[in-house]
Amino acid sequence: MDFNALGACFTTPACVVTQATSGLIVGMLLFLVAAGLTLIFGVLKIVNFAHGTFYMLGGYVAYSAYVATDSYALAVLAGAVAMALFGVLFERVLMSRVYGSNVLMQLLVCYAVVLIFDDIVKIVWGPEFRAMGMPAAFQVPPLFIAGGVVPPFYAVLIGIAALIAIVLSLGLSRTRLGKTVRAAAVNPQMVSALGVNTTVLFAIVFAIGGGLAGLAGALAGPVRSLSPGMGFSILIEGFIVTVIGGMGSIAGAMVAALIIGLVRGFGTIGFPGFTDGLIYIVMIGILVLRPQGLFGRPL
Amino acid sequence: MKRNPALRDALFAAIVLILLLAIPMLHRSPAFEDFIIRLSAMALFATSLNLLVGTTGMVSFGHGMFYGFAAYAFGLTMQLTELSLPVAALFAVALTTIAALVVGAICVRLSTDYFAFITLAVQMLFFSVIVSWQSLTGGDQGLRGGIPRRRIFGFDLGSQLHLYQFCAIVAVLGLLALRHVSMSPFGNTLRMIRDNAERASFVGIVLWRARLLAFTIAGGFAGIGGVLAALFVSGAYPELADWPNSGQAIFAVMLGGINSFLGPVLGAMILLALNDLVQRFTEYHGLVLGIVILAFALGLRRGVLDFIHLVWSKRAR
Amino acid sequence: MNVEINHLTKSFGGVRAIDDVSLAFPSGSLSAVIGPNGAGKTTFFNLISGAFMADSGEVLLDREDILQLSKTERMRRGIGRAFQVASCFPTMTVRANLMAAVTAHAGRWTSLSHRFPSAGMRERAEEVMEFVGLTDVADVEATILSHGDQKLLDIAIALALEPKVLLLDEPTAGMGPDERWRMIERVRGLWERRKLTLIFIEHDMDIVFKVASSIRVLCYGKVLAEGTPDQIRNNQAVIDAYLGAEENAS
Amino acid sequence: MSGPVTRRTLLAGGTATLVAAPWVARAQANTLRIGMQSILSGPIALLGTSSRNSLLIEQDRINAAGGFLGRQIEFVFRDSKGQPQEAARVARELVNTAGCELLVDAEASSASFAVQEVMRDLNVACIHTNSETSSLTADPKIRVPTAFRVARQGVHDAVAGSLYLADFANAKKINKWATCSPDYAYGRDTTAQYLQFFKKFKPDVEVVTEAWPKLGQPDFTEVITKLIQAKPQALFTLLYAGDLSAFVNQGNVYALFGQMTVATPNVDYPVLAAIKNLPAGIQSATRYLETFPDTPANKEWGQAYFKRWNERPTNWSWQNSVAMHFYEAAIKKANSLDGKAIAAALTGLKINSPFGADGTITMRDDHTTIGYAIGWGQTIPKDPFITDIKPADWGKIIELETEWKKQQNYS
Repeated sequence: MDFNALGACFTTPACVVTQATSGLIVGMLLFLVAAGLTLIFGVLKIVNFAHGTFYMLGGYVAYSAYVATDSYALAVLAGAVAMALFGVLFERVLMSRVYGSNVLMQLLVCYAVVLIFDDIVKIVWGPEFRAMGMPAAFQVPPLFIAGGVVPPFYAVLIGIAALIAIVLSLGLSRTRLGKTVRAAAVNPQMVSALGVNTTVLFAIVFAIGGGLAGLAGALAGPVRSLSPGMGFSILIEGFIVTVIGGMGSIAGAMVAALIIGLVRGFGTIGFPGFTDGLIYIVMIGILVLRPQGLFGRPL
Repeated sequence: MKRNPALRDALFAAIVLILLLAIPMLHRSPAFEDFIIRLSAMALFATSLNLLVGTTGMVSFGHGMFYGFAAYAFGLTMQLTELSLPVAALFAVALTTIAALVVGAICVRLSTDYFAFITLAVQMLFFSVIVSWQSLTGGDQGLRGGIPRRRIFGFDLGSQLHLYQFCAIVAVLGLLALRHVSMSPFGNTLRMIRDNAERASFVGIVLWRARLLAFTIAGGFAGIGGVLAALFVSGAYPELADWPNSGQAIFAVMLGGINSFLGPVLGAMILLALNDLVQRFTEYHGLVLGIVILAFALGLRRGVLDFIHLVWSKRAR
Repeated sequence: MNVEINHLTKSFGGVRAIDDVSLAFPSGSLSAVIGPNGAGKTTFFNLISGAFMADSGEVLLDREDILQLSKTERMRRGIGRAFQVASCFPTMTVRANLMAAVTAHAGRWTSLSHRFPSAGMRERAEEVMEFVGLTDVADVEATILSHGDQKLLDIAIALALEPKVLLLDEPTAGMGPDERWRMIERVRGLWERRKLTLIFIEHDMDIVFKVASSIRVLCYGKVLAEGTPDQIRNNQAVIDAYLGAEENAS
Repeated sequence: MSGPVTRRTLLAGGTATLVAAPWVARAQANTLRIGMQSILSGPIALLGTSSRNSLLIEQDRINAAGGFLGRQIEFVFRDSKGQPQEAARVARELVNTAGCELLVDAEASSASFAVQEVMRDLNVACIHTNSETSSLTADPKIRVPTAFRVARQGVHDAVAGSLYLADFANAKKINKWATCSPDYAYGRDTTAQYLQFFKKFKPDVEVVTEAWPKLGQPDFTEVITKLIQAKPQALFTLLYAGDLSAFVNQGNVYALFGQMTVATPNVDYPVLAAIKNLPAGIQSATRYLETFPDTPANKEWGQAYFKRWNERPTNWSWQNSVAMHFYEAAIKKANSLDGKAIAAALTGLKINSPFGADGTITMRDDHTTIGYAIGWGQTIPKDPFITDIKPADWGKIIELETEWKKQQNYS
């Protein structure tokens, strides 16, 4: 533990800006993953243990699209759309068969999917890591704000993620579909009694969740190495965010993702080598004091 | 007249044990012996988890922490002290049981999904402590230098045969003890809680106390498995306490059947054998394992032994 | 045992489900609690048995206030209950259900020392089973029992705990006319033999007026009336409440 | 009604086969099976597969030359995923179940220690090909009679690198350094060794910050910004493979490499190729280079590898190749496959090798190799990627290694 360094960091604007941006970028990408996870849980009461796979596949699809078209925008779009479709397929073909059964049965199905797709990625893209490389448009020097470093690429990523967060929350509160989704999260029987086609609704929710995870994977493509099994650590962090924020709450996911991001950003200065442990302590504390999470409804 | 079921279980255990001990006398096969050694650790691990999952209806995602905890406690005791092996093993298991009591006291008050998550979180915290506390645990690479195998009563656990015999005896006795727990009035109490917690509390059962006791017992027995695992690899590694390992136990329980006492043992057997076998033919063992798991989950919709029971009882009727 | 309730109040999110209810049930009485849907009858039971904690008031059991005690403690003092939807342990046989209840009642529920409960406990379970007439299905899993038998099992579990006060939430719910009468005869027989303070919730007025020795009427969380069957039958407020409730429903 | 019954029968049959199979299949025929275990999945699988590639080339070459003791050889490959516990299990399985008579342990350090413990109980020769952590063979308590190491060794690299970097730092007047290495045995130990020697050669050096990312960590942003905060003049990193590539890509976003000089011993060909915008002027060791040592034999080996696999070899490739050269020579000398006999033959064995600094590599009696090529130079973004290579001085390396061993109470 190094409280001196942490204290010194908090008193210098440069350090605060730099670490806060790095916390934001980690947090925002995490939010995209966790938002889908929490949405799916909210509506279907299913914990999607295969969510990391969407993230991984999104990254790989984007990689291939980028290699083929040389356009980052197209690559990101391809990653997101492909994963939205994959989400629907996953829901229809597999998950719909285990609705209402033991949560462990659902876990088993998801785990099988994780195993299968880790190997499919190995077969299609090879076991080696892949790197997309930075698109030419972003190969520019970083900005300096108050002496802190803010890379333009990350600023754009944060912007995109924030935009999506806004669209998502507006969509949920203003549109008919969004209202149905929220109603379904509170009372599924009521929604089907009102004549909403839950089959379609569930598929849509999985499409949104999968699309968001795929988008996160694609957005991260230029800076993170792609490798089979990379969805795993993201899944765990996504879980932590979902639980801290409250299962089913999009706003909670946003707040929790930012908390995790900032704990990482500043924890690396104050508690080098133990940032992971720090995050688990936060999670345990929240679960003990407020099991439903920051924004969750009590079960 | 019905025979005494307790006696019947003991008899069954004795026969299995005698068979296991007889096999190496007739034919030495290191591969078979390795398999049984690993199975003994895994079977105790999975069956103890099932005391929570199947019997009590508490889904723990963090059971591996006790498996790993015991492995480290045992390995460190052996490396740092001159205690003899059985004493060190008992000490490690006792320590693990206490750890389970403490963790349980935090966790058991939470309901279903949240219980699963908090156990996961506590396990991950424990895992990162192991990895960070390099001076004690050796960090990522585990306890270096091996676990000394001091001889006990002419028993030398460095010898594969003796290790095999030791593991077989410990596993069979451990499973018998777990069977006893599951058939005791307390076992019945746990089933009541699983079936109908509200009603259980209305017949005078203090839910959290029963759950905590179950959690502690399960942790202790997972610890016995952890000690065997540490002996097999002659060390302790963070992976023993990591969540994929907890996942393995859950899959063993699910594959074998949560409502049959021997289900998790069968599940562990299937999982180990599948892993070994598939690895031999393809490096894409995840693909094969995944497809097999899917077939189980979507085809049988329950563990193998549970499925057999179901078919059996349908036929009987 | 004598049960006395004073000024009992419970709100859910600003709605007063039980509003200043004071009632007394003398030791050894057989009383019915009636009232239109949503009157707060089940909530009333939940407050007495400790499933919910009341906001204020008193629940006196032979003059001892048990309001602060947990449901388990209250059960130990002699309050037993059966539920509107039969509540038992579905994957266990009838015998195992009762053995479990007897063992728990004997305080042996954490016992690991012996594999099977003592002969004395076994006898208790058999006795209760016989008493409610479930001996024929002793080895059947609870989940495949008929609806009526499940209700009986629920009551039998409560009886295994040797209650002094027994709360039955609609013992005849979901049964056909013949079955109802058989059930209620059993309940009455139970009361006669055990000398319990028995309180039951019931919708079927024929049953209520025939069986209960006294009746309490709840409406919107308040006591609307109490008295003998004859007094209640002729109470204008009760008649209005029931007619009003039916109008609302249709 | 026949549905469930057939399914059950099938299942029972299947289970029986599964349970019986592991000990049914022992090695058949006369083929000599050699077990190889490595990381074949995950972010650094690249190195594991490059080890396997190299061994497959060796398998063909050795079989064409008549095999070992007249028996054709066949590799049995296993993926341990780099997990110590799985590695220990796999090592036992390779010998006990798959019937392998020789082992090539191509694990990274953490798993190699686990394999080492297994070797203690089995009388089978084993060569660790990739673990660079010195204590594996240097510490007599950990050393195992039948297990050897054919790989770079941390302490050798540390001496060579520190000497080079001390000269470089003196010339450029750089004394504020930062380190960023993976948080496990290899990263921790080797960083400590580098620093120890570095400070010996350049006493005024100051380490302003240390960062320890996890192996396979997806996001290095927090680490990178931490480094930027500390404002070092130079950064020393032991990250490798996918982690190094991600680190460089994410570092580029922050223009990290404009703010500090970078030194790393771990740049392999595929990493060089995968990093799209490789910064020029990184001080780098030669992991494997076709141009170093600049001999026909080395070039030929590198190009043969490229021809067969359509990618270039890594540091792990040559190490595994050398392991097979050592086995070949030792088995011929011992005329036996017995672990102890091979061990006796290997000890002190000197072979000709394209990867030797002077054309030979020697297996020292402490079970580790010396005399392999080590050099440092600086990167350029295109072939041959590293230029101005200065070879290390083996005399100096051994002198300082001996001193270090004494300090550690190893001898």
